[in-house]
Amino acid sequence: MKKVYGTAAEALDGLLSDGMLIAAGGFGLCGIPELLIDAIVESGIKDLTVASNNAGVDGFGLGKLLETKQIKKMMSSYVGENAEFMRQYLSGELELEFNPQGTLAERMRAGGAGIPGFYTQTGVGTQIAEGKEVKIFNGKEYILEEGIFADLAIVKAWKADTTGNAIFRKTARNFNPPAAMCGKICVMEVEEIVEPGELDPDHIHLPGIYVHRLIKGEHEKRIEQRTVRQKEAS
Amino acid sequence: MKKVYGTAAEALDGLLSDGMLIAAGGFGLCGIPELLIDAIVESGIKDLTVASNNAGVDGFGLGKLLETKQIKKMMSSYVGENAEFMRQYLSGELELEFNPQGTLAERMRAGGAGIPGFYTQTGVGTQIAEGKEVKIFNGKEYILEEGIFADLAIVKAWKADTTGNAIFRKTARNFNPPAAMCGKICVMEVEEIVEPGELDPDHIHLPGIYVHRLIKGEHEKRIEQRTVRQKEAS
Amino acid sequence: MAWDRNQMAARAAQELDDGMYVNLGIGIPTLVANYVGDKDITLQSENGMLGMGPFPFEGEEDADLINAGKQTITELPRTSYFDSATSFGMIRGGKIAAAILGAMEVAENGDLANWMIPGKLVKGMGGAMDLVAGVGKVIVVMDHTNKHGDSKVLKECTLPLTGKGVVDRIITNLGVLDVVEGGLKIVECADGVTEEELRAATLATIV
Amino acid sequence: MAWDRNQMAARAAQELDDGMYVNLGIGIPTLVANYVGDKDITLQSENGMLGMGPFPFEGEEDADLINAGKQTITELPRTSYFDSATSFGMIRGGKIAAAILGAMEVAENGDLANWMIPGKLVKGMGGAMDLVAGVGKVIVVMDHTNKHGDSKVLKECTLPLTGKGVVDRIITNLGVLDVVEGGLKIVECADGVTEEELRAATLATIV
Repeated sequence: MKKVYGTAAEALDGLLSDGMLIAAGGFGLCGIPELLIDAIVESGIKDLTVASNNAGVDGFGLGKLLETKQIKKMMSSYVGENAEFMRQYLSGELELEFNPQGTLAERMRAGGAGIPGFYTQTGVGTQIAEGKEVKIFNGKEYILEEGIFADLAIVKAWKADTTGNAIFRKTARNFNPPAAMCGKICVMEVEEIVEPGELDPDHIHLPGIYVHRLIKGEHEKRIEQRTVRQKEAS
Repeated sequence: MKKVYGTAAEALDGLLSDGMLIAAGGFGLCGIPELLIDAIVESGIKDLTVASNNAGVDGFGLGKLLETKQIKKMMSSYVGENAEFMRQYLSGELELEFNPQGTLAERMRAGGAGIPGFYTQTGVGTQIAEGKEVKIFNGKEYILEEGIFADLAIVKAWKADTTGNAIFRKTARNFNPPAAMCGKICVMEVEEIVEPGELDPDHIHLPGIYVHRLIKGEHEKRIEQRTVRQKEAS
Repeated sequence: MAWDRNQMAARAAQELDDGMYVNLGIGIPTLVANYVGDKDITLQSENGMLGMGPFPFEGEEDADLINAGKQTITELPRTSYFDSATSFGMIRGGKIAAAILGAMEVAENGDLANWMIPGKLVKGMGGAMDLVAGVGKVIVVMDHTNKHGDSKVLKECTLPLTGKGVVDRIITNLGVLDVVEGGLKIVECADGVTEEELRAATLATIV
Repeated sequence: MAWDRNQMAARAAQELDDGMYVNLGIGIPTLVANYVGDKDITLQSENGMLGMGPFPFEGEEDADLINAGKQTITELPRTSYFDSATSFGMIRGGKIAAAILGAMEVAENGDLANWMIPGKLVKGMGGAMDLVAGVGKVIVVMDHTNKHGDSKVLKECTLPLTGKGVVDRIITNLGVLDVVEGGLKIVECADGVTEEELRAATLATIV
């Protein structure tokens, strides 16, 4: 069963359709599936719903899919770094479903774990709770949130073996595992592909069962906020 | 903040009380907190409810706590290896709440993740569903299962650093992370304690935030079913 | 004439396709692993492992490496380990393509009973309820009748259920049956077994 | 006279005890890390890290290592990384002892608003709603009044809420107030600020 493909376009071949729900990994610009996003821009599919914590920035990451207006709706927790997003949203061109960050991550994990709904205290008494079922456990109010079952997951890992077993690096892990889990099909881009046996089985972050197709590519890995400190004189 | 204690009894000091709910890691005899179980036997506390996938075997693991009749109720998925358990259960001395294995694991994880309830298809239409709330998602029936919030979690890892960051070895991981997460307090026994920085931060299975007290000890690690194959003549 | 345990396992192995992630139950299902041949099958052990290897050589047993039947096993190059919550997440989430399980009883509507005999046998369901609720395809492999000669393929289960309407295909020593609208459909008879013999040994409606 | 940003951060740092796992929000809360001194505090970054270190030296930035404010940071010997579902599991599960957050408005019943201004500012709540719902203690650090001089410590919030009844303590440039039964209680006044000045700048009921 070959999972390794040559290019992002090849890996996505036959998987894309208008109106589909895509879950994307990444936090800010960290750990985003750059190459797969570019290939989706190239494909021209439209009316997408995208579940992703952020919406990229103007001209990079999901920001590109916003510029081409291929996205109909975003499910996100924070979109503050994207002027084009703001413009489309305020003008009514784009739908936006705000999800608290933890609720979004848990909804993805739940979808992947066959859990259609769970209760959380997050958002009780706020706009987020409007229209949602409330239930009392131990005298406290909780709201029902539903699992996300995406048609396609696009994620980015550091290394994977050819069976799709993947490891992530530092905070680039973020939403990638839950996004991968909630996709009916998951396509992953990595910086390095190795043979089975080269990764320690105890250290796999995402088992290959969650990964259907795999590409290796060059990543820009743009930094959003470059903050540094000065070396003290020695 | 010192997390490392000398002995299991010292690590449990002040944490034990009659009638408490204890979540224990392990699957069969693999990855069980042997030393902490022994110390709880020694403590003499009683009327315990224990959430653990299995109940040990006669004379080892949780089987010891059954022999001393310190356990009032077990929450388990499989107790087939324990004659004393069966006797106490059939004679009505012991309560038993059967949980499907995945439901038990998810209930622990949910408790640890602040989720008081979630829906699952597991057990729909069976005895397990009796008395549980049913909800329809997308035309299918699901039942409500509740998070487990344990007073104390006892778990076993392979190695930990002094801040409690822990890694497990092979299938000895099993219920240990979810059990650790659902405890108000978690006490962990390990085979080796190292200094912070010796474990790769990308490879921590259970972050130290979940681990309140820590001991190193010698483990018997008994094998339940020793199965082998013959080396072919070469 | 009928299939023996190994022939049943070999027949069950035909259900598996290249690339599948599969969970094998205890007993005859375990033998299926011997018959997958060149197919690229990855076995899950629900206690937290994908890529289960064979039993270890004598002296190489590892107490930290067991399968769901608590037997010592080995790992493969493709192996990954994870915790029980993740393991059953992938089961409930439909990531496992098929489970091959034993049974005490199967009914014509796909009901499955394989976890307890009230008052007699109280071992627990282990991971069976999660598996039958979550995996893509549930294949039961069992003897067609019990040791008293009574059919285990029934109109309705008499024992407490493991899952309701969950079985897709039944492979017994007498043949292969599919759960379809209205009852069971004979897919094939075992070597030397006639359709009449298969029907006679079956209490379920055959359509 | 009143506290400046650094003095507010220093005051907030006094809330932290040895051994605590803490989440610091963006803005003044970030400065709190500079004032924890010898206390053994572990900082969580909710994008998937415990044990957040300082900014990197120039040239040592790592695109794979950022905090929740998307700033490049470093790791410590005690650091561990995990995914977002696990990260918010520990937040919702009450494992984080305290969160120190900024705010647009706080009300006397503990309501907090810090995520949007309808029609104007639509950035999103990020992890703030999860934090205020889940952590042990919510401490707000903010200027007592906005740039127009209006109090941000109100009887009722006017902006969409981040959480209902979630704030435990408010630290502003003018002093420290606790949310108690019936309103706010003055814990202390900032250097050179009188109780009268603090009351005058506060619209919330002070009990």
